[in-house]
Amino acid sequence: MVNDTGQLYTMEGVAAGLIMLLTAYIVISTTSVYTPGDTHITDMQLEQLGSDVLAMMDTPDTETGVSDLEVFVDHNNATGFEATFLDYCNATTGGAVDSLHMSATIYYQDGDEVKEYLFVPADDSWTGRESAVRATRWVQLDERSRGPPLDDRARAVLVEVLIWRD
Amino acid sequence: MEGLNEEGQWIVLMGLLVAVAMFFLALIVNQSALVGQTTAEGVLEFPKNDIRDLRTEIFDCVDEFGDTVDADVKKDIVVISLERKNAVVDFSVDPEVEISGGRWLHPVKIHYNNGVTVYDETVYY
Amino acid sequence: MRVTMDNDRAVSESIGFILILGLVVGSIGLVTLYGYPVLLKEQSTTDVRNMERAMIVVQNDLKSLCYKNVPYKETSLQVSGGTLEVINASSAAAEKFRVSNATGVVAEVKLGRLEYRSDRENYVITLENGAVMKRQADQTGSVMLAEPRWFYDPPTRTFVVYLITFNTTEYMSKTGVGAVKMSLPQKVTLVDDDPGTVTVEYTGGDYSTAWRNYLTSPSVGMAETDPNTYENTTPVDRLVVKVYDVWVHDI
Amino acid sequence: MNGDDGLLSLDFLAGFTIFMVALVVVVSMVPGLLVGLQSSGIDYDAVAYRTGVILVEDPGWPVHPPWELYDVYHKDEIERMGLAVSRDTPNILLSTKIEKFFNGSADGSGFFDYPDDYRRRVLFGDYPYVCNISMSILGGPTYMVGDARPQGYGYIRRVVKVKEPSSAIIQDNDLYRAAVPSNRTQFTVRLNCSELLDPSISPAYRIDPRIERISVKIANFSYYLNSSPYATLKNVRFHKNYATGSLPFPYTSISPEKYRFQIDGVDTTLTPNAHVNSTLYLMLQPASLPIDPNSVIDIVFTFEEPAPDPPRTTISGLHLYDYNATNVTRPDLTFGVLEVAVW
Repeated sequence: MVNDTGQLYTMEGVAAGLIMLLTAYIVISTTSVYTPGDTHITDMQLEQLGSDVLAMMDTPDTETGVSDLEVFVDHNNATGFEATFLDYCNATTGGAVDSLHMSATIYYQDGDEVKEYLFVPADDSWTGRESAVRATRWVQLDERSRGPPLDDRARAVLVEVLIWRD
Repeated sequence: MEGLNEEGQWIVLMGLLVAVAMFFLALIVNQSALVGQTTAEGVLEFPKNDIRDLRTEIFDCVDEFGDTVDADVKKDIVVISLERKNAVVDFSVDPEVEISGGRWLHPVKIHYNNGVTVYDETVYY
Repeated sequence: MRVTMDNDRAVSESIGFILILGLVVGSIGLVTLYGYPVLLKEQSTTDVRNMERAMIVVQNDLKSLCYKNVPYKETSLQVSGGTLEVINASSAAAEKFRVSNATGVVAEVKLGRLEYRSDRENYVITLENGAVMKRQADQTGSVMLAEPRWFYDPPTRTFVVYLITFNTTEYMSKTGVGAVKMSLPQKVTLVDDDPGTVTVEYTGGDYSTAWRNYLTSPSVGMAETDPNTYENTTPVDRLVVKVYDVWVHDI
Repeated sequence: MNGDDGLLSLDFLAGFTIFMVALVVVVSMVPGLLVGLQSSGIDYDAVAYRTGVILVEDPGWPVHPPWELYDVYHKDEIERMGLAVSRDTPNILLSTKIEKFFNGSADGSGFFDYPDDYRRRVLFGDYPYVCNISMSILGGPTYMVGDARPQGYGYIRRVVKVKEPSSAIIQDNDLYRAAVPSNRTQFTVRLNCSELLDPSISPAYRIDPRIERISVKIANFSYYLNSSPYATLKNVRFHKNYATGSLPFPYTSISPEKYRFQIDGVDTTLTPNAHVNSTLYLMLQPASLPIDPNSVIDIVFTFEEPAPDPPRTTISGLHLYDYNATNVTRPDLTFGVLEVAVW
């Protein structure tokens, strides 16, 4: 008599446990909530940073000065451009250096066609499968003897920078 | 007997209760699975930086050419915008007019449309 | 109540046990009979809605590739309650857009698409030419959930058409967790400065209703002249057709 | 019956334990079920982005007078703290706004109270967000306000340029040496506001005494001494629109919130009647003088020797505080980076 009741208590515990586990299994197997990881947040942050950096490179330090960006593009100074860009976009307030990489291309118009030339090539960290973003900036070049590919006329060119994190 | 009736029951009943609660929870979770467009997508979609950049570039043009903007440069901007930025851009610079304060400025009309955002502005520069 | 009588005990025990067992078995039965089907139905609806959402995320990636010139994009998503597959632009099942001006055909492109078919509900969700659309299998109707970016710009009278094709090297389909990996190796821009009447023709069928509603909407502003053939109602000074060849590496 | 009780409780314990173990397992599974609904991480990033935009692209509110000039008694009138020089110059920040903004602490020792003032004026929203905002200027100071960052927070980084105030340094300039020195001589520094506030000059490079410090330094005063080790500075006065009477000002007391005046590196009032050997330095805080866009402000240094003494200085003349680079030094915009973390 006493033994019987005892067993029943245990069985009830087992029954209750089984019911709950079964329900949990059914519930979990049927509710598949999977929101695709919001990669767009990092894209947004990088894009904003890239636009900021280009805008700041395009801001002359003095009222009468010429912006760094314009000088780099006008004189085809790719190393200067790359160094300044990476300096600006990798700087943090804590002193640590971020690990962003870039490549840059310049688009210009030549006889009704939009042509491009690689301004700053990508470094070794580029595999083609990075989650990259693009930031762009217009540069107004004055008329000046410049040599190919941009000829002498005054022109507007578009600098496009591809940014990715290592 | 009171042992069974008054104590054994509620273990099973509790199990049942938890199970039913989970069922309802599952229904609710299923209902609320869909979330709206995120802020990041909204920010990415809106071409704020593009429009600002375009304005700066047009002002640079006005600085350089005044109201007779070089046709080639204007074509540069229009064609490259369409090719690389997928935006239809148009702008015109009129001769200087006097505005309040005795300053003479160029009315600059800017039109931008990328299929999602249409931006029109007449700015005195 | 303190019970001291012995025979009470036996009676109460079996009745109590039967009662509890009955209650438990009964509720399990009820839940299985009514609750479980509701949950399943709810779940397949959720699967479809999740997939709508996932397709819109993939569409965002496509936007980055095409409109923002990003070379490569990848998004992980879960395909449940159905199958996701890529229909190659070169396959017979691919639908087709033909854009013509007054003198002839400007571009004729087989599109290809990314398609999700639900097992339980008869829904089909498709990403085709930059639009996310939904229809019920074996029915003619369809709706557009997210629009592509075709537009007519009134001040400059410019009409911009985007044609996006999906290409793969092999047949791909997926159930479960996967990553949609896409890249954009090339694009072509065709500009016509005096197109005259612009005609857009859609052939292939399944989504003709969705495309009709979109093309005749105010943002595009075309009119249907023949079945699935549309003409612009406002004069077009410049027709811009951009053709993007998107490669799907994996799903 | 009594023996029963003991046995029963042991079995009951076994049953109950199984129930509890099952419950714990089930409960631990449920949060995994709800994880898909959690989207606060996205929200934090959005708030960080918005805060970044307010700080970097907005000059704040009110604009006239700018919020950074409000004193502690009018702090409640500040509605929004933005650091941009003007609405038209996004990403170009004003150094005085930066100094004021980062003058905040949790213990009440700063101008702003963290986190309340920051929640109400930059973070916004009903949820009590916690933040860490930091900024560093190239070759300059690093500022920070807020708590230490925990694991997982919303983040944005903005790249900016910082505008520093201008200054006039007068050094060894022959123009200001009178051929015939006299016992009483005056040297004037003139700010012509209609010229300074010319709208054709971008706010990013403008000299605006209403929002920025003005400083005048006579670096090597001995150059103007008339064969004497010192000269006597009677006073410094401010005149508006060529009026003979001077503007009301605390000339006889040291008040750092209005101005700073040093003779040979020692702080003093504007009525010193003291000897000058090597340097004079005057710094006027923004908006300490009643300036409107058309006023002309003269800063007049009067040197006077007592009657029997010979003239001790040759300094005299008019120095224009204007956009001429030889008259006024305008520092280059400096690169800076601003980070916002919100959780």
